[in-house]
Amino acid sequence: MILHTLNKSPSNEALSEQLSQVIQADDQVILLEDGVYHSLLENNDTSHWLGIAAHVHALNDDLKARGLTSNNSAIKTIDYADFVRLSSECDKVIAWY
Amino acid sequence: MTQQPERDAQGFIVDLNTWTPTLAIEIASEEGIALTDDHWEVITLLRNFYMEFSISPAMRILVKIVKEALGEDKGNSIYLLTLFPQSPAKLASKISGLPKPTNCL
Amino acid sequence: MPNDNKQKPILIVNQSAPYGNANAKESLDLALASSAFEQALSILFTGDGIYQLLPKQSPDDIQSKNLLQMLKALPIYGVEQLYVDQQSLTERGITELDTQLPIVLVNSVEISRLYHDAQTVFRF
Amino acid sequence: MIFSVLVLGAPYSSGASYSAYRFAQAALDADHNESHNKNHSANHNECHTIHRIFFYQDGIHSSSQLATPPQDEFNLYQAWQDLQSTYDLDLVTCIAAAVRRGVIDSGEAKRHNKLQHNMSTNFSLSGLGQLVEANALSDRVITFGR
Repeated sequence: MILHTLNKSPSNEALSEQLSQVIQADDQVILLEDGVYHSLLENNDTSHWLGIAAHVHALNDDLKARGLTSNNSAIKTIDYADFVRLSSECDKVIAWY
Repeated sequence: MTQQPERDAQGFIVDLNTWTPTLAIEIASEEGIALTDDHWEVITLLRNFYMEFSISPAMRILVKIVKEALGEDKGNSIYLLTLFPQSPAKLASKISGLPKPTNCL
Repeated sequence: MPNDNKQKPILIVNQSAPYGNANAKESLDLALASSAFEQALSILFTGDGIYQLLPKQSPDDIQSKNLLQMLKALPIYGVEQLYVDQQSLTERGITELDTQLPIVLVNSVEISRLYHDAQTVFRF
Repeated sequence: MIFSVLVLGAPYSSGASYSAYRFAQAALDADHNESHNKNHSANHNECHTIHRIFFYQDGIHSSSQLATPPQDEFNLYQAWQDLQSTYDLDLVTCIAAAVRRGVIDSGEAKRHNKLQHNMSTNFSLSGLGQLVEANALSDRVITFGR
């Protein structure tokens, strides 16, 4: 299981495409910085990482800062301690930026 | 003796185009080395490598280049240490008029 | 569990065009440093990174070092194959890459495998 | 678990340095609150160490001693220095990336004939080999990109 971190907004389509190419069904994603804007989207497309990932998390501090709340039930709100825990639970962490 | 081209605080020449074999002899003698044919073999290899790849090689690759061109007897760190004492890659590149190899400690 | 004896393969992903920023150069610096420590290393060129492999680069007049020339040293540093994303080539209409580079074209399944086989991925 | 952290973005220009700081802090806190978390994750002994934090590319700017944010803004530079002294962290700034961009310590200043130097003494300048070594000796490398 790979943990992917993503810190860019959905307008960076090339980045999302690259991530979608690599991600597998048991992988997890953490949205941080501008990556948290992805939480506004619903995407069940099975060729898009949002539709593939087993779990998608978003850093609460970064959501809050940008006026977002976690209305998207598919996305779990986490803090940095969870970030650390998820990093240790997965096999490796890949950063997308 | 003519005016030497500009050198940095560690003795490397600043403008790589100002290198000449005469300058190599002068830099080497500052380091207490009298250049022999064995030194020139290595200097030529280093300069050719830099011309081809724009990289000033650190020790491991220097050994590899020398080994490929001149064989096992010379392609080892002991031999290079006898020619260019203490820090062969750094010293050889200085005398050869190349940039200091990138620090990879 | 940490295991110091185990070789942990590194994957370096190049996704930036050369010269416009420092990514290509600083990626290469990491590749050369890894090889000095005899680390297992794979390099993948994808997206705009494939522009690094175009032939006939001569950046003298923009006062830059020739990155293509430096990439050609990679086999001497122990990197025998450069993986290139076939789809990125097609999307960018590129039909010709430098012939002196040891290029292996890869599809999306093979790219995914490169990521999954690596212990650590560095992207530039 | 042994972590190393790679920081690639400069403070203010990107969130990389701040996010990395928060991650490092949380990892070190998890270590301190080990007993606190016992019930939360029975199978995991939450004992984390940070082997090294490596600053590369624009990330090297985090080690500048001269940066002075206004009083009403968070001083990330100071925060890194404090975190370093509290936990005796190994904060390493890539020498090739830093000297190019004008962040140097007293040793490099001497070597390059510069009258000033500006690197915080909480950081050390070293080669990319320190990143390669950190990767080999850590369970995970966590990258914070621009």
